[in-house]
This record gives sequence, structure tokens and C-alpha cells, in this order.
Amino acid sequence: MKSPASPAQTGVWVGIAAITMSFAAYSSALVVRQGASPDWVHFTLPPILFFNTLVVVASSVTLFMARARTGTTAARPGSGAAVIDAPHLTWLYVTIFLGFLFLAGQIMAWRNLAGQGLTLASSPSSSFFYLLTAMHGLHLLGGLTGILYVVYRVRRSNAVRAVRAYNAASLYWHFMTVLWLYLFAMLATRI
Amino acid sequence: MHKRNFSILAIVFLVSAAASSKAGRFAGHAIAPGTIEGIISYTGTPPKMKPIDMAKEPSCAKQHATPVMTEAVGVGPGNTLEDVVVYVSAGDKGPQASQPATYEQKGCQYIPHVAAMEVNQPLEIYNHDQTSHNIHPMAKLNSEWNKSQPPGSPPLKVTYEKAEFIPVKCNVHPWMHGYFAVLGTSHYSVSDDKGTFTLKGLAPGKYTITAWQEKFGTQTEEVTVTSGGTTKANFTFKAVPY
Amino acid sequence: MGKLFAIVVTIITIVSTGIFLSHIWWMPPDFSLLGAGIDHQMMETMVTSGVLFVVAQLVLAGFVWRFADNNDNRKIKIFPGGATPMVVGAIILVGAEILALTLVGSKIWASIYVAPADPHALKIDVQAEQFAYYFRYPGPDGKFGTLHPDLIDASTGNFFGLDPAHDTAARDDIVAATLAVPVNTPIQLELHAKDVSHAFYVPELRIQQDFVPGLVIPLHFTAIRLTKSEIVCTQLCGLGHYNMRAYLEVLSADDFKKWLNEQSGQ
Amino acid sequence: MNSPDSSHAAGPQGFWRKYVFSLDHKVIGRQYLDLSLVAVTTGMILSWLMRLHLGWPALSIPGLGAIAPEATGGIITPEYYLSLMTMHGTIMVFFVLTTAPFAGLGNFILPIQIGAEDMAFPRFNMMSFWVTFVAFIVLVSAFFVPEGPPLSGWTAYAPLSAVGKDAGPGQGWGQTLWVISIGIFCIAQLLGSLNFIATTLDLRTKGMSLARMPFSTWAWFITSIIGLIAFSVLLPACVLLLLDRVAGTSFFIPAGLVISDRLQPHAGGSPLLWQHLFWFFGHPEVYIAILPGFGIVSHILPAVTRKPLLGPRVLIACMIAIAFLSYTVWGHHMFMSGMNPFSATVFSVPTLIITIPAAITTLLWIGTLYGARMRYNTAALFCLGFISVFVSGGISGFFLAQPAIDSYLHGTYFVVGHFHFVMGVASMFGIFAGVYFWFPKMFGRMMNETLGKWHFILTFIGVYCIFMPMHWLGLAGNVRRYSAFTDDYMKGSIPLHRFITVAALFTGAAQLIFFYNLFRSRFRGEIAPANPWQATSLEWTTSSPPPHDNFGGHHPVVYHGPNEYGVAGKDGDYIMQNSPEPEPVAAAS
Repeated sequence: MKSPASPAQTGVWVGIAAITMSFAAYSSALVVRQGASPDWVHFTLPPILFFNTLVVVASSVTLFMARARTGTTAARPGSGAAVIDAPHLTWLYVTIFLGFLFLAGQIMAWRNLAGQGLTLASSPSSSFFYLLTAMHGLHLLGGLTGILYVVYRVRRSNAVRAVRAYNAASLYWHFMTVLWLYLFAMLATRI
Repeated sequence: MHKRNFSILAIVFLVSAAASSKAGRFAGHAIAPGTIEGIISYTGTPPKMKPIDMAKEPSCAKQHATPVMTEAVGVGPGNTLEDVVVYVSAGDKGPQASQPATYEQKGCQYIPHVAAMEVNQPLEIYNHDQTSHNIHPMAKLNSEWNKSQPPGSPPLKVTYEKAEFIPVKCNVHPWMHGYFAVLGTSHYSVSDDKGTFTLKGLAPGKYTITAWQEKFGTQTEEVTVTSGGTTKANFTFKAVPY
Repeated sequence: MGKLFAIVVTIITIVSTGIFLSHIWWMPPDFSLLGAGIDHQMMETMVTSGVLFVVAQLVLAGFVWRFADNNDNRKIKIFPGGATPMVVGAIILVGAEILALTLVGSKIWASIYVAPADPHALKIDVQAEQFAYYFRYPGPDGKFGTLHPDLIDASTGNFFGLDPAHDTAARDDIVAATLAVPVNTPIQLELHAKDVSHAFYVPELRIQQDFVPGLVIPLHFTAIRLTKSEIVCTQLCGLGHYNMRAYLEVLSADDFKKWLNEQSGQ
Repeated sequence: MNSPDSSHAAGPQGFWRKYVFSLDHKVIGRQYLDLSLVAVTTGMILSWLMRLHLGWPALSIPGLGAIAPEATGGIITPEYYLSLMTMHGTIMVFFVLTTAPFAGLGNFILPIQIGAEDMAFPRFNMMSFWVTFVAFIVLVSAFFVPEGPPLSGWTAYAPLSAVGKDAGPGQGWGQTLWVISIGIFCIAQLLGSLNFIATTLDLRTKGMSLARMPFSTWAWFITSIIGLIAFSVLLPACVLLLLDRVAGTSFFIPAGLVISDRLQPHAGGSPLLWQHLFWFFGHPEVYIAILPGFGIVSHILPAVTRKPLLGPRVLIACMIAIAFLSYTVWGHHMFMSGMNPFSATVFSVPTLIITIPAAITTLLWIGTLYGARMRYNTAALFCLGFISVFVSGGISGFFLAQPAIDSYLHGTYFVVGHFHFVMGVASMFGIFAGVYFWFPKMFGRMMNETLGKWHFILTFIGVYCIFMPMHWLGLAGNVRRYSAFTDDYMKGSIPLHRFITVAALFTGAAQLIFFYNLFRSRFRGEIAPANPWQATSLEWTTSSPPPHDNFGGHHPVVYHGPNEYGVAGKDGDYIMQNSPEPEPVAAAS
């Protein structure tokens, strides 16, 4: 058996490739659709999105801090007996909290738009807004489950597997943050 | 909505009918049904009907020596109107019509252009052509359906539960257009090529009759039918060229 | 079994090639100005790829025949030169063919689909709908009435959605279900789709073009022989797709005038 | 979840965990194959109905009227014909050509070939099968909805597929279920591809360098990369289409459409957007179907010719080149679509260039036959058939790749003949070859060779009788997707259509031999040794069928590439990948 190579890690990288591809598809669809006809409606994004952006960036930071605390264990993954020190768990909980806060914020943004009469079907721009935010939200939920799995692993205190799951989950989570920054930039410039 | 109106009418009629028949027996002589007849005409200039080019469907085209014209506004001699549905909109509904109404596809035309029928009266649709037709009655109150009828396949049998004027089209032959006039009464008549119509077998009494034309809408008249008598009722529609 | 396979492959190759050569099933004669180029390109491709087909199949059959005996103590032989000749051969042969075909082919393509129509071309509007084509000529005033989809009413024959009540240009527009064109005259079609995607395909003209809802797509051709042929739909458009058809009539200049008058008379 | 400990060599007991919700890649692989067996049978029956209708349109098919209200009295209506066509295409492309050679055979063989105990993510693996299964059920259920099964073709071009009921029969729930099913299928394939990639990258046993991977593993690996990219584009496309159908958005539906006399309430969408998204997936999909065939043939040929495959490195390079190019050619499906005519030329060049690597691989296979000591077992014959059919189908691609010629042949039976040869039949032959070759490993029993050879020769003749004439029909301008050839210039083609119909029924009947052989051998076939074909790769080093953890607790170590045939080995003319003896001296002259 080949040593430490972690399929989980590889899997997440491959998954990132796939998700990037599909959001590239959505983006090009947006560009084509905007050029296809003059019915594109520009509207100002709900201000809460800026707050949400801060939240999701913050969640990446907290996750990074959590991960940093376990660096020692990660260094020697061979030692199954190694114990993961407790304090970083709190950072994990903070991350999870921030994750849900972000989702809640996104839903607020939807309500805000719906309040302005901008619904999924009302205009192509709003269609894409709901679509992209919803898709990102779904993928982010996946990330949250990943982190919850990490918590479970850590509590089971099997360091090697915990660290593997840890790396994978945090890689995915940071990607989610980057993806949101990209989406936010695109929505801000195009809508 | 419609359904309720008609059921109310029905009750009204039954009561009155019962009453009248009693009266009859006491009077000692039977009551002969009356008739309403009349002519549908128009004033102004109706739109010019266009010839239909059936080149797309040679098997149909060769059945018509002269090109068939569109039938949205069928005009007869002396400014009369064809294919106008005249029916009793208030008054004696008459007995439930049980004879099936028929609708035929022949030479890529609907015959008749307007098929009148009573609610729940069976309707049989035939395809006499060498090509597949596709019957698409675009109902709103009743359920909409859309079926193909290949040559030589058995007639489609359907009934409609709600009174409605349903435009019918053939998806395969865009020029094929007709109407199902689903009515709440068995007293109906469709004006012929001379614009005349006849409503027979009406119990004596007051009636509201309505004439409907697919482009010009409806008109109503109050008429009284006397025992065994024939009442005249003419309708005149205002026609516009476009 | 190997030998049987070799025989079958050989027979299949010979029969197929024979039928291609015999032209039992072949393109109908072309009557468009630019069709000749396409036919020429077709023949080029037919010959080159025909040769490739025959050679490849027969070599396959030949090797299978030659080495068919399951003789396990015969020494195996490696193809002389190994993979190199294959790679070089494929790149040179196929590469050359690709180059030739692309250079010639793209010229022909451009002449039909990229080059704009003759500025004096006769303009005809085409409306494709489930499941028929309708053709619109500007009429005496030479102007097309504007289109209003909301006014489309098949029951009165208003297939284009003209508004004769308010739009004078529309009143004399001639709408027909047959595409009549004068011979030797450049024609420019403007393709409109009323409902879903359709296509305009006339085998004898060697041209084909999709109708795309929301787009108006130009297409031009010049018919060089008096004839009548079919316009068929090649883009799946619903249940009546198989029956979506119209006729193209190429008339002499006078007959075309007559035809137009008849149409406008009605 | 990934570090396999050899303790559970026996595997889980109990029906459900062992056969239904199993995590064992071998069981899952067989489940995939069984599913595609059901699918291919369905698809084949649909094609028979289509062929019967094309040959004899007025024919009333007994019993059909009972199961399909669309076919009154067993007479196939135009819309029902299109539904049959749509379902045939969808089922065959997605649930057979994608499922069987890639997900099915790949799942079973790939982990063993790289010396792994299982896939990287067994749970994902199980999930991706069951999600595929759900997708299939959803698709088939579309046969039984009120407005009738979908009829927009497997390409589901918008706006026909997007506007809903007004566009006629099959545009109601049927089309919606179609979109949902394909969306679900995408998810399954993404999970599957992810699993294949991670497995190939991380779980290779000691000494199994990329260069030493068998060709089939290479093919599956490349296929999974293509699939990952292709399906992650199709999924968004399906989401957009579904929203247009059910949520009133206008991604693909432009303004001012009048359908069934009703002005549609949509505005501004772009029908071409769907075509671009679809074909960006659709063309690579062709290679998802055919590349496993490449791998299987390249894997089997050396074993049956008893000599190394010609230019192994070149072959792999070609497959990679094809995979890369497959993403640059989707526009050749849209020459006539109304996109900018300049781009037609742009797309046609890579389309023609892609024939170079394809031609090279073909030449390598043919060259491998030269000087061979052929063993004409059924697997070998199907490989040869694959080469012949692939050549025929590939060459007709020369015509369609050129816009100028496509402007005549586009949308005709020439196209149908082309893609059935190169994508349908060739892939099927690859699958057959793989099944005949690996059946002993899968079930521990040999298939019957005599029946197999009959199956091959009849099928081989049959497919040529079906699909070669379609090229002639195309040349005569016979348009595809027509449910009948009414009184017009296509009438002349009806006799040829009848011939094709007969050939199709004949070929279909020949498949019964295969089914019989399959089921009989599964229980009655003679017991298979570990390495019946004297092949070199790892799957032949373990017992047939392999134990639950594939190698009975130990991890094989690899010393050689898979191509060591025609050499002086200790056991015959070949050297197993895991045999520690030194690099051989080629015995070839």
C-alpha cells in the first residue's frame, strides 16, 4: 500500500475541479444570456451580501486557526495514538456557526430581493442571482457536513483519520470561500 | 360556475314543466312544441377569407378542385353568416341529447367547421384522410388534450363536462381550425350557408336565445314560444374588415 | 474462424463499395449555382476516404487470414519498423487529406454561408411553424409589413402576425405556402421561427439551415433550372416533424410575375 | 474510510450488505452491468418498434395498444414514434454506453488491475450505482405519464423541450421527468468519475507506476477525467432547462413565441445556449462511450495475438490527445444551427485533426496483428470486429466534419449510420469483448466459445446490414427522425428501410444467443482457472472470482508492464506483471 497519500484529499481536489467546471458553465451561461437580448435588468445587490462575505471569509480564518492547533499531530500522521488537543474544537464550532450564519444571511438577501418584487422568474438577472446563490449554498451545506464529520472523527480521537478528514474538509471549505468571492465579484459587476 | 347556472335552470324548468303539464291535463288537450327560426346576417365589411394552400399535403390538395377558403367568417348570399351557433341560453333546456355529435376530418378540413353539442353529449371524431391528423381542442374550462389520429384508426370518442366554446386545431396542418360549441342545452342550431337556423321542439314559454360567432362574439334575444307556433328571431352582427 | 472473419470482412467491403460506386442511392441532381462546389468536395472526400476504407478493411482481413493458424510454436514477428511508420504514415496521409479538404472546403462553405447575398437579391421572408412553412413577398410597394407575434391567427391565415388595420406596408404583403422563385435570380431568405427550432433543407440546392426562435437568419441561393422540389425540415420540431414540408417552384421570370399576381389577386 | 485493513477478507455476510447495498466494487460493477443489461434490452425493443413502424407504418403491433395509450390499437402514432426514438437514444447513450463499459467493467476490473482492495470511496461507489438506478427508474416512468413520454430527442433541443405542454404531446411531465433523470444521472457519474480518479491516483500497489498500468486502466482513467468535466457541464444545463420548464424562467426561451396559438409568457432566452452547453458535454460523451473500448481492445489484443501491443506509449498518448481534443470540437454538431458561420470552419479543423490519433491507434491495432499467433476466441473476434466497425464509422466522420458537406448530409440517415457505427456498435463490441474476456474472472466460470462465435459472426454481419445502408439513405437525402416517409421524394427509400428493419430484427434475435450463453455459463459454465487466457495483468494473478479483498490479504508487487508477451517467460511466452523475474529479452525477430 502506498504511504500517506490520502484519497480523501485527492477526492476533494477532483471535486473542486468538477465544481469549478460547473460554475464556469453557469458563468458562461450568464454571459451568453446577458448578451442574448436586451431584457437584462440591473439591480443593486442586497447590502447584506457584504456582511455575508465577511462572515464566510471569517469562517475560513477560524477554520484555519482550528487546523493550525493540530499542526503538531498532522506532522506525524503515522502515530495513530497521537491525541488532538482540545481548544481547537471551539474554533471548529465557531466555523460551523459562521457557516450557518452565512446561509441565513443569504436567505435574508433572497427575502430582500423578493421584497423588491425581484423573483426567480421576473428577470434573467434575478434568475441567475437566485440560481448561483442557491447552488453555492448547496455546496456549502456539503462543506458543513464535512466539518461536522471532522468533529465526529476528532471526538473519536483517531488522530490519523481525523487529520485526513480535517485536511480534506478544510481544503473544501476554503474553496467554498474562494468560490463565493468569485461569485460575489461576478454578480456585483454584471448585475 | 357555468355548471351551477345550468343546474339551477334545470330545477326551474322541471318545476315549470311539471306545472304546465298538469295544467295541460286539466285543460284536457296536449301542448304542441313550438319552433324558433331566423336568419343571421351582418352589416359592414367582413374580413376577406383567404384561400388555403394545401400544397404541403398533396393527398388533401388533390381533393379540392378550387382552393378551400379560411372559414373564420363564413358569408352566404345577402350578407348572411354561416356557422353561427344559436342556442337557448335561458329557458327550457330540453332532454339530454344522446345522439353522438360527429366531427370529421376530410380533405384536411373540419366538417362541420363548428360542431355544436350539449354537455355530456358523446362526440365522435373521424379521420377520412390518407394522412395523420392531430386533434388539439384548446379547452380552458374542460381538460385540454392533444391526440394524433393516423389514417384508418378508429374514431376518437370524447365528451365534455362543462359548457365552453373550444377552438380546435390540427397541429400537423396549421390551416385546420374549427370549434366545439359545448352548450348547456339540447336546443341548438348552427346557421347554414344561407344563414338560416331553426330551433325545434321547444315547450311553449319565454326563452333567451343566444347567437355566437367565433370572430364577432355573441348576441341575445328574448323570445316567447307559443304552442305549435313558429317564432321568428333574426340576428345581425357588425362586421369589421380586419 | 479467423479465415471466416477475413472472408466476411472482404465481402462486406466489396459489396458496400460496389453499391457506393453504382450510385443506386445517390444525391439528386443539383440545381443551385453553388451546389457544384459541394458536389465536387463530396466526390473528393468520397474517393479519398473510400480508398482509406477499402485499404484498411482489406489489410485487416489480409492479416487475419495470413496469421489465422493457431500455431503456437511459430515465432511471432514485429511489424517492420514498429510503431514509427504507423505514426508517420497516419500524420502525413491523414494530415495531407485534412489540409486539402479544409482549404477547398472552407472556400465553398464561405461562398454559401459566410458571403453576404447579392445586394439586388430578391428578399423573401420565411416563417417556419409546427408544422409548415409560409413565405412572404413584399408585394407591389416592395416593403414588408412589421411582424406582431401577438396578432398571429392561423384561422384567418395571418401566419406572420401582420397588422393590415394599422400598417399600410403589411396590406399588400403576399403570403404563400409555396416558395416560388424566378430562375437564375439571387434569392435571399430571412428565416423566422414562430414556435420552436426548425430547418430549411432542399437536397437539390445542397443547402440547409436551422430556424432559431428569436433569431432572423439569412440564407441565399440561386436556382439555375426550372424545376419543382421539396423543402423539408431536418430539425426535430414535434409530432408533425415528419410531415413538415413545402414546395420550391423555380419559374421563368414571366411565370413568376404571373404567379405573384395570382397570389396578390386573392 | 480509505485505508483498507485486510481483516475483512471474507467480506460482510447477509443478503442486503452482500448483494444489494454492497460496498464491494466487484458487486457494484456487476450491479452496473445487470442494470445496463436491462437497459440495453429495453432500448433494443424500442428500436425494433421504431424499425417496424418505419418499414410498415400502418402495422398494428399486437399488445402495444394495451401498454401504450399513445399507440391506439397498436398503431404507432407520429408522436409515439418520436417518444420511442427519444427513449431509445437516451437509454442507450446514458444507461448502456456510459454505464456498461465505464462504470460496469471499470468498477469490477480497475481496482484489481492496479492491485487495490477496493475503490477509494466504497460508499460513494455504492451511492453512485443506486443514484444511477434511480435515474433509470425516473426515465422509464416517463413512459407512463398522462401527456405521454418525452419526444424531443436525446439532445432535447430548446425551446421544444423547454416550453411545456403547448408544444404538443410529450412536452408535459414526460419531458420534465427526462430532465430530472438526466440531472440525477450526472450526479451519479460525477461521483463515479471522482472515485475512479482518486482510486487510480492513490491506490496503486507497489511498483504499479503509471507507465505500468494496463491499457484498460489507462482508458478508464482518461474516461473518468473526460466524464468529470463533461457531466459537470451537463448538470447545470439540466438545472437551467428544468427551471425554464417548471419555474417560468427564460434561459433558453426567447420572446414572442406563439405555440398552439398561444403567445408564450417567456422572454429573451437563447436556444443556442442550450445547444452549446449540451454539445460541450455531448461530444466528449462520445469518447466516454468509445475510449473504454479502446482500452479493452488494446488490453485483449496482446493476449490473443501472443505478442506485445505495437507502440504502447503512442497508444496512451493518442488516447490523451483524443480526450483533450474532444473538448474543442463540440461545434461540429452545430454547423447548421445558425451560429456564426465563421466558427464552423474553426470547429471543423480540430474535428478533422482528432482523426489523426484515432487513425494511429487503429493502425497500431492492425499492425499488432501482423506476425501474430492469433487465438481466435470470441473476445479476440469482437476486438477484430471493433476495429473493422470503428474504421467504417470513423471514415464517414470525414464527411460530417466538413461544414460544406455537412450542409448536405446534416440531419440525414448518414449521420445516424455514422454515430451508430462509431459510438454504438463499436462500443458494444468493446463491451462484448470485455464481457467474454473477463466473464471467467467475474463468475469463476467460462462462457461457451461455440455460442460466442456464432453470436459474433451473426452480430457482425447484422450490424453492417443495418447501418451501412443508412449511409446510402443519407446520400439520397433521407432525413432522420421522421416517423413516416409520406408521398415525397423519400418514398423511394422505403424498400431499403424495410431491409434495415429485417436486418435489425435478425441482429436482435442473434443477441438471444448471447443472453442464453450469459445466463447458462453463469451457473453451468466450466470452472475457470485463475488465468484462462495466459494474460499478464494483475486481475489474472488472483483466483476467479477474486476474494472479497481481491488478493486475499496481501498486496501484489509489480515488476513489469502489462505488455510482456511473445517473450521467454518461466510459464510460457509471457511474463506476469507481478513475477519478480528480470526484464525479458524479446523473443521476436
